[in-house]
Amino acid sequence: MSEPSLAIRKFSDLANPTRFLALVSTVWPWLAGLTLCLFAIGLYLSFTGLGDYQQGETVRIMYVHVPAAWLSMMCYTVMALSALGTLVWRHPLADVSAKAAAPIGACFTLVALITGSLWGKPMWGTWWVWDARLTSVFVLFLMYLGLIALNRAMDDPTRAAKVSAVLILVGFVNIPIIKFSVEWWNTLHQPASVIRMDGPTIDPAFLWPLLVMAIAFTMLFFTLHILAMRNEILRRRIAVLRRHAARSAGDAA
Amino acid sequence: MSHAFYVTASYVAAFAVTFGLVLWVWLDHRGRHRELQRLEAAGIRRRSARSEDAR
Amino acid sequence: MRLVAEGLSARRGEDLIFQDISFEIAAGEALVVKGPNGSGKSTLLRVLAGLLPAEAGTAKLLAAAQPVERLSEAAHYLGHRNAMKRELTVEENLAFWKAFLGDFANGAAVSVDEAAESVGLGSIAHLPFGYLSAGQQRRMAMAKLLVAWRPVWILDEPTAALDVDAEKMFTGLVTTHLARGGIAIAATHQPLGLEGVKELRMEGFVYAHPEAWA
Amino acid sequence: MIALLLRDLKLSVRSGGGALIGVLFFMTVVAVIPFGVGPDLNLLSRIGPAILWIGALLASLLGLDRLFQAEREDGSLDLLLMQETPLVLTVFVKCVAHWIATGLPLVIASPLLGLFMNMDEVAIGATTLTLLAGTPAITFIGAAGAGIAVALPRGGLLVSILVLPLAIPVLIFGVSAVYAAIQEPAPFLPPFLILVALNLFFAVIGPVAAAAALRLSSD
Repeated sequence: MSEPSLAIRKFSDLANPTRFLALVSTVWPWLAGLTLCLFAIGLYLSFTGLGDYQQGETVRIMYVHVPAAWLSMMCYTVMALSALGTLVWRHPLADVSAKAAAPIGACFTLVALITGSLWGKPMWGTWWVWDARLTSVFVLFLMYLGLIALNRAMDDPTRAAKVSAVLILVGFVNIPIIKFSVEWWNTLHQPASVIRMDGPTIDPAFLWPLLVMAIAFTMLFFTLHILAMRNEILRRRIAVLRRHAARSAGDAA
Repeated sequence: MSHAFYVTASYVAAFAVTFGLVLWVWLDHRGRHRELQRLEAAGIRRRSARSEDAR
Repeated sequence: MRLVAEGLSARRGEDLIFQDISFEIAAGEALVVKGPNGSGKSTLLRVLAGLLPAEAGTAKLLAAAQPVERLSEAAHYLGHRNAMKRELTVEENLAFWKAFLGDFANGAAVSVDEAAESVGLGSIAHLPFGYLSAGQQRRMAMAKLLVAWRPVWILDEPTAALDVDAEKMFTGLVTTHLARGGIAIAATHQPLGLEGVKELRMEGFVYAHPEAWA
Repeated sequence: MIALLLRDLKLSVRSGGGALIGVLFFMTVVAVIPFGVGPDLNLLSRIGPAILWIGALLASLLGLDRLFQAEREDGSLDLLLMQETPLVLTVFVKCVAHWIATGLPLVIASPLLGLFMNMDEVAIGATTLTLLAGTPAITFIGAAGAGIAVALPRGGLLVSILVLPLAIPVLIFGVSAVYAAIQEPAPFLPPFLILVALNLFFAVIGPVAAAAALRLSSD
C-alpha cells in the first residue's frame, strides 16, 4: 500500500531544487565510489584480457571507445528527455538537467572521436574518413557545442532553456542515424556487435571488460551530471540573490 | 609506430578529457559555493532561510 | 588653474549648432549650461571633451598642475551612457577605469571601495553591473569620477534617472570636488542645488546659410 | 594597458562565448566541405590547407564588428578617445586581446581539422604555423574595417566586405607557404617570412587606420 505513495513522494521530492540538492549531497559520494570501483575492475580486466588475433593489442582501445560512443548517444537522449520535460511539463529541473548535460556529452563525444581516430590509424591507415558513422558522430559533437554556445549567448536561463529544448528535439533525428548508419550504408566502421536483436556476436572474453567499462562510464556520467546540475542550481540561486540584493540596496539608501 | 602507442595514447586522451571534466565540475562548484558564501556574508539570504531563522 | 573658452562654435552636418561661445571658469567654480532641448548643450560638452572638433575657437586649461595638450586629458566626461560593462562586476568596472585612467598630477583619487561607498552603494559593489537598476547604474557611473582624479568634470544630464536623495548625494560629490579646487561643467534641466555657480544660457540653432538650401 | 587587455579577455570569456562561436563556425565550415566535394581523401588532402585557411579567415572576421561597437554602445569609447595614451596603442591592445580570445582558439583547433582533411603531419604543422603567423594580421586589418563601420547600424556584414579584399595577401602567402612545405622543390621560408612581414605591417597600419576612423566617426 505504501509503496506507490512513497514512490510518488520521492518523485516530487526530486522536483524541488532544494530537496534535489540535499539528495545530491547524500548520493554523490556513493555514486563516485561505485564509479571508481567499477573503473578499477574494468581497467584491470581490459589490460589483462587477451589481444584479438586480427586487431592485436589495439582491441583494447575498444574498451574506452565503445563506452564513450555509447555515452555520447545516451547523454543526448537524456537531454532530449529533459527537453520534453521543459516543453511539456515546464519543469525547472529539466532545464537544469539539459543545460548541465551538454558539456559532459560534448566531452564524451570528443573522447569517442579521439579514440576512434587512434584506432582507425593502425587499422585503416588513416585518422579519419568521411563515412556515415564518423560524420554523424562529428555532427553530434558540433550540435553539443552549438547548444553550449546557445545557452551561453542568452541572459535569461528559462528562455534559453526553451529555445535550446526545441533545438535538442530537432537534433534528436541524428541519434537513430548514428545508431543505424553502420547498417544502412556500407562503411569502414564495423557493425554493431553488442546490442543486436539476435544477441551479442562478440566473444565473451571481450564482452566482459567492455560491459564493466560501459557501466563504469555510465555511472561516471550520472555522477558528473548530478554534480553539474547542482552547480547550475547554485548558479541560478546566486542570480536570484543578486537581483534581490540590488533591489534591497535601493530601499536602504 | 607500435600498436601499444595507439592504445596508450587513447587511454591517456580519454583520461585527460575526463579529468578536465571532473576538474571543471569541481572548480565550478567551488566558485559558486564561494559566491554564495560571499552573498550570505553580505547579509543576503534566501527567503526560506530567513523564515527558518524566525521560527 | 583656469578653464578658458574663446569663441567656440560647432556644427553638425550642415547646421551650425552654436556660435561664438566664450567663458572662463576658475578653480573651485562650476558652470551650469542651460537651455531648451536641441540648443546644443550636449554638443558644447562634447566639444569641450574633445569628442567633436570645434568649428572655430579654442578651449584650454591654463596653469594646471601638469601641463596638458588637450583639455580632455584633464577631464572626466559623464555622458548619457555610463561606460560600464554589464557582464563585469561593479568592482571590476571601477578597478579597470582606475587602472586605465590613472591619476592626474596632485591627484586625490579614492579606492574602489571608498568610491562605491560614497555613492551609497558599497554593499552591492560585488554584483555584476547588469543586475543594477537604472538609478543605481547611474550612481556607479558617478563613482567612476572618484576613482581617478581629474580636475575638470564635464557632466551631461548627470541627474537623469536619479531620485531626490541621489540628487542630493550627487550635489555633495560636486561640492567636495569644487572644494578640492576642481572645476565642474554640467548641462542640466534640473537645478543642481549648487550655490554660487555661473550660468551659461544656450539659445538654439543658428542656420549656416539660410539661403543656400532653402 | 594591461588592465585593458585583461578586461577585454574577461569580457570575451563571460559574454556569450564569442570565442566558442568562432571555433564552431570554423569547424562547421570545414566539415561542410567534404559533403560538397565528396569524400575523396586524395582530393581532400590536396585542398585541405586552402580550406583550413579560408575557414579561419571567415571565422576570424565573424566577431570583428563587435570590437568597437560594444564600446561605443555603452559609452566607453568616448572615455578611451579622451585619454592621454595614444589611441593607436589602445586599439593595438584591443586587437591583441581580440586575437587571443578568437584567433588563438582557431589556431589550436586547426590541427584537429587537419586530420579530418586527411592532411599529413607536415601539412598540418605548416598550416598551424602559418595560421599562427597570419591570423593576427587579419585581426589587425579587420580592426580598421571595424573602426570605419563602428557608427553604422548594421556594420557586421559591411566589416566583412570591407576587410576581405584587404586580407587576400595574407591568404595568398599563408596558403603558398603551406604548399611550399608540402611540395619539395619550392622553399618554405620566403613566403612564410613575407607572411610575418605582412603581419608586422598590418600591426602598424591597422591600428593607425582604426584610430583615425574612430576619431572621425565620433559624434
